Amino acid sequence: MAARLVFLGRLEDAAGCAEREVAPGPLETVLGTLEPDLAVALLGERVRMAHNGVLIAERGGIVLSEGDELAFLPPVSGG
Amino acid sequence: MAARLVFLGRLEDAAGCAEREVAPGPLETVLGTLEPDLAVALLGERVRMAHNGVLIAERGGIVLSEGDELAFLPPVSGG
Amino acid sequence: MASDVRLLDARFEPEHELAEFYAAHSGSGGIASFLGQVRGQGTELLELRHYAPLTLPGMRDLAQLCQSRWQLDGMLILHRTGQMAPGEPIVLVAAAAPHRRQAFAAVDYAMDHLKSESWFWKRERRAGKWQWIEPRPDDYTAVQRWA
Amino acid sequence: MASDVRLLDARFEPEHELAEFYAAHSGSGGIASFLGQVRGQGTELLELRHYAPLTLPGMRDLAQLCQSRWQLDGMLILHRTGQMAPGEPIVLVAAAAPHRRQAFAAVDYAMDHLKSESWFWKRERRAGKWQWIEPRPDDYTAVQRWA
Repeated sequence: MAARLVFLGRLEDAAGCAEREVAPGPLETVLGTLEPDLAVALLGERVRMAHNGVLIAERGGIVLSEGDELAFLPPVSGG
Repeated sequence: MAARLVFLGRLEDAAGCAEREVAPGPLETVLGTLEPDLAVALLGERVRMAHNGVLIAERGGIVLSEGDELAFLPPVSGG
Repeated sequence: MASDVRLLDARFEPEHELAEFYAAHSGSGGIASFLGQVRGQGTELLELRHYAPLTLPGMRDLAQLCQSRWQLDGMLILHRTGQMAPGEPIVLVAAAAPHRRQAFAAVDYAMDHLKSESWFWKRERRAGKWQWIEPRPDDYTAVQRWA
Repeated sequence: MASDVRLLDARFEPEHELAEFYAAHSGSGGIASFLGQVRGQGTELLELRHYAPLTLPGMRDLAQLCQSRWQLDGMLILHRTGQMAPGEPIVLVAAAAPHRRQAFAAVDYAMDHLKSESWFWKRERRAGKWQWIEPRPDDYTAVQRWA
Protein backbone atom coordinates (compact mmCIF):
# COMPACT_ATOMS: atom_id res chain seq x y z
CA MET A 1 0.00 0.00 0.00
CA ALA A 2 1.34 3.37 -1.06
CA ALA A 3 1.15 6.83 0.51
CA ARG A 4 -0.88 9.55 -1.10
CA LEU A 5 -0.19 13.20 -1.96
CA VAL A 6 -3.23 15.51 -2.27
CA PHE A 7 -3.00 18.77 -4.20
CA LEU A 8 -5.43 21.58 -3.50
CA GLY A 9 -6.22 24.72 -5.47
CA ARG A 10 -3.70 25.79 -8.07
CA LEU A 11 -1.35 22.98 -6.96
CA GLU A 12 -3.78 20.61 -8.67
CA ASP A 13 -2.96 22.34 -11.97
CA ALA A 14 0.74 22.17 -11.20
CA ALA A 15 0.45 18.43 -10.53
CA GLY A 16 -1.99 17.75 -13.35
CA CYS A 17 -4.17 15.78 -10.95
CA ALA A 18 -5.90 16.12 -7.58
CA GLU A 19 -3.89 13.35 -5.94
CA ARG A 20 -1.09 10.97 -6.62
CA GLU A 21 0.19 7.77 -5.07
CA VAL A 22 3.80 7.70 -4.06
CA ALA A 23 6.14 5.26 -2.36
CA PRO A 24 6.32 5.79 1.41
CA GLY A 25 9.42 7.41 2.89
CA PRO A 26 10.86 10.69 4.12
CA LEU A 27 9.27 13.75 2.49
CA GLU A 28 12.54 14.83 0.83
CA THR A 29 12.85 11.46 -0.86
CA VAL A 30 9.22 11.54 -1.98
CA LEU A 31 9.60 15.04 -3.43
CA GLY A 32 12.74 13.94 -5.24
CA THR A 33 10.68 11.50 -7.29
CA LEU A 34 8.36 14.29 -8.57
CA GLU A 35 8.84 16.66 -11.49
CA PRO A 36 11.21 19.41 -10.25
CA ASP A 37 8.69 22.21 -11.08
CA LEU A 38 6.02 20.49 -9.02
CA ALA A 39 8.39 19.88 -6.10
CA VAL A 40 9.31 23.58 -6.09
CA ALA A 41 5.62 24.60 -6.16
CA LEU A 42 4.81 22.26 -3.26
CA LEU A 43 7.58 23.76 -1.17
CA GLY A 44 6.35 27.34 -1.75
CA GLU A 45 6.53 29.47 1.37
CA ARG A 46 2.76 30.02 1.53
CA VAL A 47 1.89 26.34 1.04
CA ARG A 48 0.84 24.56 4.21
CA MET A 49 0.68 20.82 4.76
CA ALA A 50 -1.68 18.45 6.52
CA HIS A 51 -0.42 15.00 7.46
CA ASN A 52 -3.35 12.55 7.73
CA GLY A 53 -5.74 15.48 8.04
CA VAL A 54 -3.76 17.32 10.73
CA LEU A 55 -2.05 20.61 9.94
CA ILE A 56 1.65 20.47 10.60
CA ALA A 57 3.57 23.42 11.94
CA GLU A 58 7.08 22.22 11.12
CA ARG A 59 8.07 20.97 7.71
CA GLY A 60 11.13 19.13 8.89
CA GLY A 61 11.21 15.42 9.64
CA ILE A 62 8.03 14.31 7.85
CA VAL A 63 8.06 10.63 6.99
CA LEU A 64 5.19 9.09 5.03
CA SER A 65 4.16 5.61 6.10
CA GLU A 66 2.00 3.25 4.08
CA GLY A 67 -1.56 4.57 3.78
CA ASP A 68 -0.57 8.07 4.90
CA GLU A 69 -2.04 11.14 3.25
CA LEU A 70 -0.10 14.36 2.86
CA ALA A 71 -2.11 17.35 1.60
CA PHE A 72 -0.56 20.51 0.15
CA LEU A 73 -2.68 23.58 0.87
CA PRO A 74 -1.97 26.83 -1.00
CA PRO A 75 -3.52 30.14 0.15
CA VAL A 76 -7.27 29.80 0.43
CA SER A 77 -9.94 31.83 -1.37
CA GLY A 78 -13.36 31.00 0.00
CA GLY A 79 -16.66 32.75 0.57
CA MET B 1 -61.87 76.32 12.15
CA ALA B 2 -59.27 75.85 14.87
CA ALA B 3 -55.59 75.01 14.74
CA ARG B 4 -54.32 71.71 16.03
CA LEU B 5 -51.48 70.68 18.34
CA VAL B 6 -50.12 67.14 17.98
CA PHE B 7 -48.23 65.48 20.84
CA LEU B 8 -45.85 62.64 20.12
CA GLY B 9 -44.23 60.13 22.45
CA ARG B 10 -44.16 61.00 26.15
CA LEU B 11 -45.68 64.42 25.37
CA GLU B 12 -48.93 62.57 24.71
CA ASP B 13 -48.91 61.48 28.35
CA ALA B 14 -48.10 65.03 29.45
CA ALA B 15 -51.05 66.34 27.42
CA GLY B 16 -53.38 63.48 28.27
CA CYS B 17 -54.26 63.13 24.59
CA ALA B 18 -52.60 62.71 21.19
CA GLU B 19 -53.88 66.01 19.81
CA ARG B 20 -55.81 69.06 20.86
CA GLU B 21 -57.64 71.85 19.05
CA VAL B 22 -56.61 75.39 19.95
CA ALA B 23 -57.53 78.89 18.85
CA PRO B 24 -55.21 80.18 16.09
CA GLY B 25 -52.64 82.81 16.98
CA PRO B 26 -48.98 83.29 17.88
CA LEU B 27 -47.38 80.25 19.52
CA GLU B 28 -46.72 82.09 22.81
CA THR B 29 -50.41 82.98 23.08
CA VAL B 30 -51.45 79.43 22.28
CA LEU B 31 -49.08 77.97 24.88
CA GLY B 32 -50.42 80.47 27.44
CA THR B 33 -53.83 78.81 27.19
CA LEU B 34 -52.41 75.37 28.12
CA GLU B 35 -51.72 73.90 31.54
CA PRO B 36 -48.39 75.38 32.69
CA ASP B 37 -46.76 71.93 33.16
CA LEU B 38 -47.67 70.97 29.62
CA ALA B 39 -46.39 74.26 28.20
CA VAL B 40 -43.07 73.73 29.97
CA ALA B 41 -42.81 70.16 28.65
CA LEU B 42 -43.53 71.31 25.09
CA LEU B 43 -40.78 73.91 25.27
CA GLY B 44 -38.18 71.39 26.47
CA GLU B 45 -34.81 71.86 24.84
CA ARG B 46 -34.85 68.47 23.12
CA VAL B 47 -38.38 68.85 21.74
CA ARG B 48 -38.54 69.69 18.04
CA MET B 49 -41.54 71.10 16.16
CA ALA B 50 -43.09 70.51 12.78
CA HIS B 51 -45.41 73.16 11.37
CA ASN B 52 -47.85 71.62 8.89
CA GLY B 53 -45.58 68.61 8.55
CA VAL B 54 -42.37 70.62 8.01
CA LEU B 55 -39.65 70.64 10.66
CA ILE B 56 -38.85 74.12 11.84
CA ALA B 57 -35.35 75.20 12.76
CA GLU B 58 -36.22 78.39 14.65
CA ARG B 59 -38.80 78.47 17.41
CA GLY B 60 -39.34 82.21 17.27
CA GLY B 61 -42.17 83.85 15.33
CA ILE B 62 -44.47 80.86 14.85
CA VAL B 63 -48.08 81.91 14.22
CA LEU B 64 -50.79 79.29 13.86
CA SER B 65 -53.45 80.02 11.25
CA GLU B 66 -56.80 78.29 10.99
CA GLY B 67 -56.38 74.65 10.02
CA ASP B 68 -52.66 74.63 10.84
CA GLU B 69 -51.04 71.68 12.57
CA LEU B 70 -48.13 72.05 14.97
CA ALA B 71 -46.50 68.82 16.11
CA PHE B 72 -44.24 68.50 19.16
CA LEU B 73 -41.57 65.83 18.69
CA PRO B 74 -39.57 64.62 21.69
CA PRO B 75 -36.40 62.51 21.26
CA VAL B 76 -37.15 59.49 19.10
CA SER B 77 -36.68 55.82 19.99
CA GLY B 78 -37.28 53.65 16.94
CA GLY B 79 -36.04 50.36 15.48
CA MET C 1 -31.10 51.45 -7.84
CA ALA C 2 -34.45 50.11 -6.75
CA SER C 3 -35.30 50.75 -3.14
CA ASP C 4 -38.35 49.41 -1.34
CA VAL C 5 -39.28 51.46 1.72
CA ARG C 6 -42.47 50.75 3.62
CA LEU C 7 -44.15 51.67 6.88
CA LEU C 8 -46.41 48.78 7.93
CA ASP C 9 -49.30 48.90 10.36
CA ALA C 10 -49.85 45.14 10.44
CA ARG C 11 -47.65 42.11 11.03
CA PHE C 12 -45.32 41.18 8.18
CA GLU C 13 -43.43 38.00 7.35
CA PRO C 14 -39.72 38.84 7.17
CA GLU C 15 -38.88 35.53 5.51
CA HIS C 16 -41.27 36.26 2.64
CA GLU C 17 -40.04 39.82 2.23
CA LEU C 18 -36.45 38.65 2.18
CA ALA C 19 -37.26 35.82 -0.26
CA GLU C 20 -38.64 38.44 -2.67
CA PHE C 21 -35.61 40.64 -2.17
CA TYR C 22 -33.30 37.67 -2.83
CA ALA C 23 -35.25 36.83 -5.98
CA ALA C 24 -34.99 40.41 -7.21
CA HIS C 25 -31.23 40.54 -6.63
CA SER C 26 -29.83 37.18 -7.68
CA GLY C 27 -27.21 39.05 -9.71
CA SER C 28 -25.71 40.80 -6.68
CA GLY C 29 -22.53 39.52 -5.09
CA GLY C 30 -23.85 39.92 -1.58
CA ILE C 31 -27.02 40.62 0.37
CA ALA C 32 -26.83 41.66 4.01
CA SER C 33 -29.88 41.93 6.22
CA PHE C 34 -31.01 42.71 9.72
CA LEU C 35 -34.26 41.73 11.39
CA GLY C 36 -35.27 43.34 14.67
CA GLN C 37 -37.91 41.62 16.80
CA VAL C 38 -39.83 42.40 19.96
CA ARG C 39 -38.01 40.90 22.93
CA GLY C 40 -39.91 39.29 25.76
CA GLN C 41 -38.33 39.64 29.20
CA GLY C 42 -41.30 41.25 30.83
CA THR C 43 -42.56 43.17 27.82
CA GLU C 44 -46.22 42.27 27.18
CA LEU C 45 -46.75 44.62 24.27
CA LEU C 46 -44.63 47.08 22.34
CA GLU C 47 -46.14 50.05 20.57
CA LEU C 48 -44.47 52.19 17.95
CA ARG C 49 -46.00 55.55 17.12
CA HIS C 50 -44.95 57.67 14.20
CA TYR C 51 -45.75 61.08 12.73
CA ALA C 52 -47.06 60.47 9.24
CA PRO C 53 -45.83 63.69 7.57
CA LEU C 54 -42.25 62.94 8.57
CA THR C 55 -41.72 59.24 9.21
CA LEU C 56 -41.98 57.59 5.79
CA PRO C 57 -40.34 60.53 3.97
CA GLY C 58 -37.49 60.28 6.50
CA MET C 59 -37.11 56.55 5.80
CA ARG C 60 -37.01 57.27 2.06
CA ASP C 61 -34.32 59.88 2.60
CA LEU C 62 -32.35 57.33 4.58
CA ALA C 63 -32.51 54.80 1.73
CA GLN C 64 -31.39 57.55 -0.65
CA LEU C 65 -28.50 58.45 1.64
CA CYS C 66 -27.35 54.82 1.76
CA GLN C 67 -27.58 54.70 -2.00
CA SER C 68 -25.40 57.77 -2.39
CA ARG C 69 -22.90 56.60 0.19
CA TRP C 70 -22.36 53.02 -1.01
CA GLN C 71 -22.52 51.17 -4.28
CA LEU C 72 -25.77 49.24 -3.95
CA ASP C 73 -27.96 47.20 -6.28
CA GLY C 74 -31.03 47.55 -4.07
CA MET C 75 -32.23 48.39 -0.61
CA LEU C 76 -35.16 47.27 1.53
CA ILE C 77 -36.38 49.12 4.63
CA LEU C 78 -39.55 47.87 6.35
CA HIS C 79 -40.67 49.24 9.69
CA ARG C 80 -43.71 48.42 11.77
CA THR C 81 -45.95 50.85 13.58
CA GLY C 82 -48.70 50.03 16.07
CA GLN C 83 -48.78 47.34 18.72
CA MET C 84 -46.65 44.22 18.61
CA ALA C 85 -46.30 41.17 20.85
CA PRO C 86 -42.97 39.56 21.84
CA GLY C 87 -41.46 37.66 18.91
CA GLU C 88 -43.10 39.90 16.29
CA PRO C 89 -40.86 41.53 13.69
CA ILE C 90 -40.33 45.30 14.08
CA VAL C 91 -37.86 46.19 11.39
CA LEU C 92 -36.24 44.50 8.41
CA VAL C 93 -33.40 46.12 6.49
CA ALA C 94 -31.56 44.52 3.59
CA ALA C 95 -29.02 45.74 1.07
CA ALA C 96 -27.80 44.07 -2.12
CA ALA C 97 -24.41 45.11 -3.46
CA PRO C 98 -21.62 43.90 -5.72
CA HIS C 99 -19.30 43.77 -2.71
CA ARG C 100 -19.81 42.41 0.77
CA ARG C 101 -18.52 45.36 2.74
CA GLN C 102 -20.84 47.77 0.93
CA ALA C 103 -23.93 45.68 1.72
CA PHE C 104 -22.91 45.29 5.37
CA ALA C 105 -22.18 48.96 5.87
CA ALA C 106 -25.46 50.08 4.32
CA VAL C 107 -27.54 47.84 6.60
CA ASP C 108 -25.52 48.80 9.66
CA TYR C 109 -25.85 52.51 8.85
CA ALA C 110 -29.57 52.28 8.15
CA MET C 111 -30.21 50.45 11.43
CA ASP C 112 -28.20 52.97 13.46
CA HIS C 113 -30.17 55.80 11.89
CA LEU C 114 -33.55 54.12 12.25
CA LYS C 115 -32.80 53.67 15.94
CA SER C 116 -31.73 57.18 16.78
CA GLU C 117 -32.76 59.53 14.00
CA SER C 118 -36.04 58.32 12.55
CA TRP C 119 -39.43 59.58 13.62
CA PHE C 120 -40.60 56.75 15.84
CA TRP C 121 -41.62 56.75 19.46
CA LYS C 122 -41.71 53.50 21.33
CA ARG C 123 -43.54 52.53 24.46
CA GLU C 124 -43.99 49.19 26.13
CA ARG C 125 -46.45 47.61 28.48
CA ARG C 126 -44.94 45.81 31.46
CA ALA C 127 -47.09 44.42 34.26
CA GLY C 128 -50.07 46.18 32.74
CA LYS C 129 -48.42 49.61 32.64
CA TRP C 130 -47.44 51.52 29.53
CA GLN C 131 -44.14 53.38 29.60
CA TRP C 132 -42.38 55.43 26.92
CA ILE C 133 -38.88 54.26 26.06
CA GLU C 134 -36.19 56.90 25.99
CA PRO C 135 -33.39 56.49 23.45
CA ARG C 136 -30.38 54.72 24.93
CA PRO C 137 -27.04 56.53 25.13
CA ASP C 138 -25.39 53.80 23.05
CA ASP C 139 -27.86 54.45 20.22
CA TYR C 140 -26.29 57.89 19.91
CA THR C 141 -22.79 56.45 20.18
CA ALA C 142 -23.65 54.04 17.38
CA VAL C 143 -24.88 56.72 15.02
CA GLN C 144 -21.89 58.96 15.72
CA ARG C 145 -19.57 56.33 14.27
CA TRP C 146 -20.73 57.47 10.84
CA ALA C 147 -20.17 61.20 11.30
CA MET D 1 -26.17 28.20 22.00
CA ALA D 2 -27.31 26.15 19.03
CA SER D 3 -25.17 26.48 15.98
CA ASP D 4 -25.95 24.98 12.59
CA VAL D 5 -22.85 24.54 10.42
CA ARG D 6 -23.04 22.72 7.11
CA LEU D 7 -20.95 22.13 4.03
CA LEU D 8 -23.29 21.60 1.08
CA ASP D 9 -22.49 19.94 -2.23
CA ALA D 10 -25.78 20.84 -3.91
CA ARG D 11 -27.76 24.03 -4.40
CA PHE D 12 -29.57 25.34 -1.33
CA GLU D 13 -32.41 27.81 -0.89
CA PRO D 14 -31.19 30.64 1.34
CA GLU D 15 -34.72 31.95 1.91
CA HIS D 16 -35.83 28.59 3.29
CA GLU D 17 -32.77 28.24 5.49
CA LEU D 18 -33.25 31.75 6.84
CA ALA D 19 -36.98 31.17 7.39
CA GLU D 20 -36.10 28.19 9.58
CA PHE D 21 -33.49 30.19 11.44
CA TYR D 22 -35.99 33.01 12.02
CA ALA D 23 -38.56 30.50 13.28
CA ALA D 24 -36.02 29.01 15.69
CA HIS D 25 -35.04 32.41 17.07
CA SER D 26 -38.21 34.44 17.38
CA GLY D 27 -37.17 35.32 20.94
CA SER D 28 -33.97 37.05 19.85
CA GLY D 29 -33.82 40.82 19.65
CA GLY D 30 -31.97 40.80 16.35
CA ILE D 31 -30.92 38.51 13.53
CA ALA D 32 -28.24 39.60 11.09
CA SER D 33 -27.42 37.67 7.95
CA PHE D 34 -25.26 37.68 4.89
CA LEU D 35 -25.81 35.83 1.63
CA GLY D 36 -23.00 35.57 -0.90
CA GLN D 37 -23.89 34.67 -4.48
CA VAL D 38 -21.98 33.89 -7.66
CA ARG D 39 -21.58 37.06 -9.69
CA GLY D 40 -21.95 37.02 -13.46
CA GLN D 41 -19.74 39.48 -15.32
CA GLY D 42 -18.03 36.93 -17.50
CA THR D 43 -18.02 34.08 -14.99
CA GLU D 44 -19.66 31.03 -16.55
CA LEU D 45 -19.12 28.69 -13.64
CA LEU D 46 -17.58 28.94 -10.22
CA GLU D 47 -16.10 25.94 -8.46
CA LEU D 48 -15.25 25.65 -4.80
CA ARG D 49 -12.99 22.86 -3.68
CA HIS D 50 -12.39 21.94 -0.08
CA TYR D 51 -10.28 19.51 1.94
CA ALA D 52 -12.67 17.34 3.88
CA PRO D 53 -10.49 16.64 6.95
CA LEU D 54 -10.11 20.37 7.62
CA THR D 55 -12.93 22.39 6.06
CA LEU D 56 -16.03 21.50 8.05
CA PRO D 57 -14.10 21.21 11.36
CA GLY D 58 -12.68 24.68 10.63
CA MET D 59 -16.17 26.07 10.04
CA ARG D 60 -17.33 24.56 13.32
CA ASP D 61 -14.39 26.12 15.12
CA LEU D 62 -15.32 29.46 13.57
CA ALA D 63 -18.89 29.20 14.88
CA GLN D 64 -17.49 28.33 18.29
CA LEU D 65 -15.16 31.32 18.19
CA CYS D 66 -18.07 33.65 17.35
CA GLN D 67 -20.03 32.15 20.21
CA SER D 68 -17.23 32.79 22.68
CA ARG D 69 -16.60 36.30 21.40
CA TRP D 70 -20.18 37.60 21.34
CA GLN D 71 -23.37 36.94 23.21
CA LEU D 72 -25.37 34.94 20.68
CA ASP D 73 -28.59 32.94 20.74
CA GLY D 74 -27.72 30.99 17.63
CA MET D 75 -25.51 30.89 14.59
CA LEU D 76 -25.91 29.52 11.06
CA ILE D 77 -23.01 28.92 8.66
CA LEU D 78 -23.75 27.26 5.33
CA HIS D 79 -21.15 27.00 2.58
CA ARG D 80 -21.34 25.41 -0.82
CA THR D 81 -18.73 23.29 -2.49
CA GLY D 82 -18.69 22.11 -6.10
CA GLN D 83 -19.75 23.95 -9.23
CA MET D 84 -22.16 26.88 -9.22
CA ALA D 85 -23.66 29.06 -11.93
CA PRO D 86 -24.03 32.86 -11.68
CA GLY D 87 -26.84 33.79 -9.29
CA GLU D 88 -26.43 30.64 -7.19
CA PRO D 89 -25.90 31.04 -3.45
CA ILE D 90 -22.38 30.29 -2.17
CA VAL D 91 -22.52 31.14 1.49
CA LEU D 92 -25.16 32.06 4.05
CA VAL D 93 -24.24 33.24 7.53
CA ALA D 94 -26.73 34.36 10.16
CA ALA D 95 -26.49 35.21 13.85
CA ALA D 96 -29.27 35.71 16.39
CA ALA D 97 -28.50 37.78 19.47
CA PRO D 98 -30.18 39.80 22.19
CA HIS D 99 -28.49 42.92 20.83
CA ARG D 100 -28.08 44.21 17.32
CA ARG D 101 -24.37 45.00 17.41
CA GLN D 102 -23.54 41.48 18.61
CA ALA D 103 -25.44 39.86 15.76
CA PHE D 104 -23.86 42.18 13.19
CA ALA D 105 -20.33 41.69 14.47
CA ALA D 106 -20.62 37.89 14.52
CA VAL D 107 -21.79 37.73 10.89
CA ASP D 108 -19.17 40.22 9.77
CA TYR D 109 -16.42 38.32 11.59
CA ALA D 110 -17.55 34.94 10.26
CA MET D 111 -17.64 36.23 6.68
CA ASP D 112 -14.17 37.78 6.94
CA HIS D 113 -12.79 34.51 8.26
CA LEU D 114 -14.61 32.32 5.74
CA LYS D 115 -13.11 34.47 2.99
CA SER D 116 -9.51 34.46 4.07
CA GLU D 117 -8.95 31.72 6.63
CA SER D 118 -11.23 28.82 5.78
CA TRP D 119 -10.16 25.82 3.74
CA PHE D 120 -11.72 26.61 0.40
CA TRP D 121 -10.14 27.05 -2.99
CA LYS D 122 -12.07 28.79 -5.70
CA ARG D 123 -11.69 28.70 -9.44
CA GLU D 124 -13.85 30.10 -12.18
CA ARG D 125 -14.48 29.37 -15.81
CA ARG D 126 -14.37 32.40 -18.10
CA ALA D 127 -14.57 32.05 -21.88
CA GLY D 128 -14.27 28.29 -21.45
CA LYS D 129 -11.08 28.48 -19.37
CA TRP D 130 -10.76 27.52 -15.72
CA GLN D 131 -8.59 29.72 -13.53
CA TRP D 132 -7.81 29.57 -9.80
CA ILE D 133 -8.71 32.68 -7.84
CA GLU D 134 -6.04 34.04 -5.55
CA PRO D 135 -7.20 35.66 -2.31
CA ARG D 136 -7.55 39.44 -2.65
CA PRO D 137 -5.33 41.71 -0.56
CA ASP D 138 -8.42 43.38 0.94
CA ASP D 139 -9.62 39.99 2.23
CA TYR D 140 -6.53 40.00 4.46
CA THR D 141 -7.08 43.62 5.41
CA ALA D 142 -10.65 42.76 6.39
CA VAL D 143 -9.66 39.88 8.63
CA GLN D 144 -6.92 41.89 10.32
CA ARG D 145 -9.52 44.32 11.68
CA TRP D 146 -10.38 41.66 14.26
CA ALA D 147 -6.85 40.97 15.47
